[in-house]
Amino acid sequence: MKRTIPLLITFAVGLILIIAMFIPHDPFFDMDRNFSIFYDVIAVFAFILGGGNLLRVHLNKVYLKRRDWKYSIVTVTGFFLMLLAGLLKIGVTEGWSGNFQGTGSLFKYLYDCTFQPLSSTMFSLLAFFVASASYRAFRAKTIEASILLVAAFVILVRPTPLGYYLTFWLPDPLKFLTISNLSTWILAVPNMVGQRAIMIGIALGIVSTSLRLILGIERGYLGGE
Amino acid sequence: MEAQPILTSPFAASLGMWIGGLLTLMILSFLYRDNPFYKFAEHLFVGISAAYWMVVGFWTTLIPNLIARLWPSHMGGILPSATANKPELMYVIPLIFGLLMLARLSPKASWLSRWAMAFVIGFAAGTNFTRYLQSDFVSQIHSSIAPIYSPGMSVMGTIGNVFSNLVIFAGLLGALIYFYFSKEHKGVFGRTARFGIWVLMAAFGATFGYTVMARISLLTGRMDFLIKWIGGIFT
Amino acid sequence: MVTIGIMRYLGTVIALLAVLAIVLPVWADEVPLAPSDFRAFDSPSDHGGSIDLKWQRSPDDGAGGNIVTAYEISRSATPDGEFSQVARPLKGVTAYSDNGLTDGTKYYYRIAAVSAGGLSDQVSAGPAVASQQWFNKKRANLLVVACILVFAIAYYIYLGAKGRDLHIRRIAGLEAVGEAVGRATEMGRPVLFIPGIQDMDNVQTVAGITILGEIAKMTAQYETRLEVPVSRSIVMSTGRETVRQAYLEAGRPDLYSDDMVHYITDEQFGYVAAVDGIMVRERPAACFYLGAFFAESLILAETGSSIGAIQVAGTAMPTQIPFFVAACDYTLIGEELFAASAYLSKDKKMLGSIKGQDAGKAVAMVFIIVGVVLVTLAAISGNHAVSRAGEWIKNLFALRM
Amino acid sequence: MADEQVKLTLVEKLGRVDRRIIFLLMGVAVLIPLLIHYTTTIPASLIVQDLFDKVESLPPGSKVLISFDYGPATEPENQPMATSITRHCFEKGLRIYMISLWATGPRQATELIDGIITPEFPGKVYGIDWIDLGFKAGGQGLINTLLSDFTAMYTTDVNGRAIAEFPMMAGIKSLRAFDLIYCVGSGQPGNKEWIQFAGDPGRIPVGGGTTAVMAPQLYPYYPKQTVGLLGGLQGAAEYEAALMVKYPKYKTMSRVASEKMGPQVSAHLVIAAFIILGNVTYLVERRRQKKRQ
Repeated sequence: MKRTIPLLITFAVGLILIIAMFIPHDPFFDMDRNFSIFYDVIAVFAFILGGGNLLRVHLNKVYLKRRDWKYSIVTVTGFFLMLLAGLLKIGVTEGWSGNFQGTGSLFKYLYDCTFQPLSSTMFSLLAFFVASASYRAFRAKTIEASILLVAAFVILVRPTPLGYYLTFWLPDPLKFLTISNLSTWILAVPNMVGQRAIMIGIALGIVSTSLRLILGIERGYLGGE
Repeated sequence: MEAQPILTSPFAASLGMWIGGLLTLMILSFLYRDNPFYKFAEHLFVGISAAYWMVVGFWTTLIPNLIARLWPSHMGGILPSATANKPELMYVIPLIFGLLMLARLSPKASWLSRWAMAFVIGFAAGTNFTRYLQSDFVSQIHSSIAPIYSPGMSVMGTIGNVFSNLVIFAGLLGALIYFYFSKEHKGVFGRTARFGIWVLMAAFGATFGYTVMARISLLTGRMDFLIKWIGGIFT
Repeated sequence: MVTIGIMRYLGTVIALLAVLAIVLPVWADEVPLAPSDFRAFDSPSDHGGSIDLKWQRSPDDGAGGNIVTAYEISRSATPDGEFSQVARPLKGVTAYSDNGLTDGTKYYYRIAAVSAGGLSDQVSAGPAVASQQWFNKKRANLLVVACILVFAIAYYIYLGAKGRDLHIRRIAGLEAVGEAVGRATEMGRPVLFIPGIQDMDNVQTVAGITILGEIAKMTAQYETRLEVPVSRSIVMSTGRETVRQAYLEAGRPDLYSDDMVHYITDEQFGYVAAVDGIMVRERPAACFYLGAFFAESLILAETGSSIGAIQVAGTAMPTQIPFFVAACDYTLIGEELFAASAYLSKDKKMLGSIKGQDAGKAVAMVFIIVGVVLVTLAAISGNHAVSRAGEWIKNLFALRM
Repeated sequence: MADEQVKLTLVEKLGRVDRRIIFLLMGVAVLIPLLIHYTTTIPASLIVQDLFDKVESLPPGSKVLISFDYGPATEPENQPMATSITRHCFEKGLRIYMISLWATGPRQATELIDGIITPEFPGKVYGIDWIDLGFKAGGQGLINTLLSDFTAMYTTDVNGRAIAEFPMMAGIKSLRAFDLIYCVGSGQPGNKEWIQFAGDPGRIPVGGGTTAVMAPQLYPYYPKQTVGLLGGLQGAAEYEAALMVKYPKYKTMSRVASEKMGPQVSAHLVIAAFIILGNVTYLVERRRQKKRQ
């Protein structure tokens, strides 16, 4: 009961979706279309678990006055502020049938002045991290590391004057070695092949893992009896 | 819009700019070290964003794809367009699975949530199987089958072209052999795999170098915002 | 206002007439000859609701008078009822799919060629009935490929189940897993595990969670603290089941607590901000990133490197592998991530499936080699038979939608 | 020995620079060019220069078709490309025909007309020097038709005026009438379709610009099937630079792409410098270690 039925469900759902790829007839076609919506709905129910867990962790911190408990108040306040603004459609002019993130709504305002800048600043940290990672990782320690270094360096200096002055003096028969031609070649040849091999490998890995799941061989996620 | 002038007023806009600007600086301060400002921004971000996605899930999935499909006639006030539809009883299934998911909240019934997880895993296996088989496996093999020599080019062009195509051909086989798990990488097999790794490394370097520009654009965007905000204070 | 409207209308008419007078002095009043061989039939290999139309071009389309500009297709539910226009394909086109129809209903079609001088005679076709098909013939080749792969993988799983000894080569990144957990134990610091930022509908996350089970067995044995922040609620649920089971199997259910696996937020960068915070405050000695990652990969790996943790990453996101390779100590590249769970579990059936993957790779390589050799020979020799053989192999892998 | 020790630690220090110093330099490298509105001049790479030279080689009165196959989402990258080619064509006395395979394209064309053509080239006459023919659906199918019969699809300009009114439309029977097709693209349909369905079958020179994301997929067409290509902001900036070298008056005019490239160039140089530093110190250290052994 605790393991057999779940394994049967996985088997049936996986098989139906694969069959639907080759049989465009109902009921398979219909199930294929509906299953992804089913999945979305289940994920929304799961939000209750996730959100509940987040609240429990932070309220616990506050209650027990653990390290950094004051910041947990910020999390909980932000959570409820956003949740109520969105669920109650505060500030939405068209009432309950209006767009919950329409212009003038509190939800959109909060999104614009907190979520958006926080998210894009976090994203922009990458500009700093690509620099520190390049400095640390691109060192010619082995042949492999040297190839990584050279490919990255050629592509990296391509848009700079340095890229131009490094190779502009090459005589005509060697012009194919200029940074700009070299970077074009690296992008079009080794880069393309590398991506292709990785994609073929990944596809096989995913097909095999999917099969293991459908056949119930890989079942760690189900827990014990 | 006229009924709610507060949030669209110039004051709200400039307040929003201040909040956004301060939060931007707080996140950037993490580059120096962890500090109370970063902790504040981080904790705020977590709370706000978790609720954001819950609200989005509620209004864009739960209401139109579950409630409105099961009880369309009751949707008048919220989703008027749905009221004319017939109820789709099939959507009792995700409702049941969704409720089973919540069985985790009770220790005794928590095993029931596995049924919902089993659906999710089956869905993952089925969709990924077909999607990757098509777009990654079959179509990549298709585009790999290309002639190494193509006639009608100049001598130099032909040499360059054949060289590139040989790199493509050998590199692909080498990299595939690198991913071959059944055999140790020794002898000819090992050398081919080594060439495969080189090609992979060149690809990694190229992707890394190529992405740098996009990342700096992001930072430029944030800096532009800060300049606009701070510049706005003084003018 | 009305006069202006009329004037403009007149102006357009005069301009049009002028065009006709200049450009088409000879053909101005001529109507084209009708298209021929007009057929209507149920669209093959589909989910119904669609009828395909085919015809031969009008003799005046691209040849003859060369005056055809388009074709006009109309449809009716009765042979002599009212026909309404459904499409106006351009000249030179000889096929059209009429969508949004009702299955089981008879439809009648008419087509005429259009020129500046007017419509040709109409040609009729039908009735045709749309229906659903039981097999998508366009994907027959895909079915063959799928069967080969499934058979190969299933065969080796079967061998594994029978107890056949299946050898798998050493995977460097995986040897490091035990080492990393060991070091965390020595230093008395926690182990951090990140199963990516995607939900359980991504097989990479499933693979990550399976590996989490193996790592949890080690942390249970060594009594090392394990911390698993996640960004999806369903991942939290499955992660907890997996870790609980691992602690049970390792004989330490007493050490397990639900708090090991905790949810943060679904938002990509909100999650990263929090994980960065956890890293600099709790200072884990070992960080594992195994699952599906996007741009956050480098933010995590660089922060992890700044606190001096041993880092093992693995993902099948081609765009993110380079960043893990650059910033982590060990990286499972693409397919290795999927092999990892089988490798670590040492389960015979799981190992068998890896052998099956290899068989699939061998098949792919054989087809690529034979295909490339054939099309190259064809390009050099210009031999028709060789060229056809090459195209045939290539078409085995063509996608027809 | 003592001397050696001090030097060694210096090299070691340079090999282990605190990441916060790197962060600081990166921040400065991006911020300063933005504050001082620094514009760089990047010498054009071959793939861009070839396209420039092609335009340069056309005699006055030649016909250039510009296809606006993008929308506001990629405007930062694409718009400067359209601006540069327009300036170049008018400097050379070429005729410009604007069309669009994207419904969002005409808006971008209007932006070009209002922002560049009207203020900078008041002497150029609509219908004689340039014309806006607007959007038509159909993608590659449209290109296919235009190749055999241009006037079947375009009977009026974007404002609905019959093309017979415009002198510059006389003699345009098919795409073959054009001396260059210049596609400013950002996806499908776009550069690839123009190459495959117009350039290749019609033997018409095709060039253009595209976003950085799309560019790697188009490199393989150069130089056989495309005259040249501007890849992303960088390609746009290179074209601006090439234009400026030939027509110095553009030194003082707005060069949008070049301005946006300022922070890019300085930040790239900082990263490159650190990579070099890391490798030099690594090699020196390794040599010393070997010596000691």
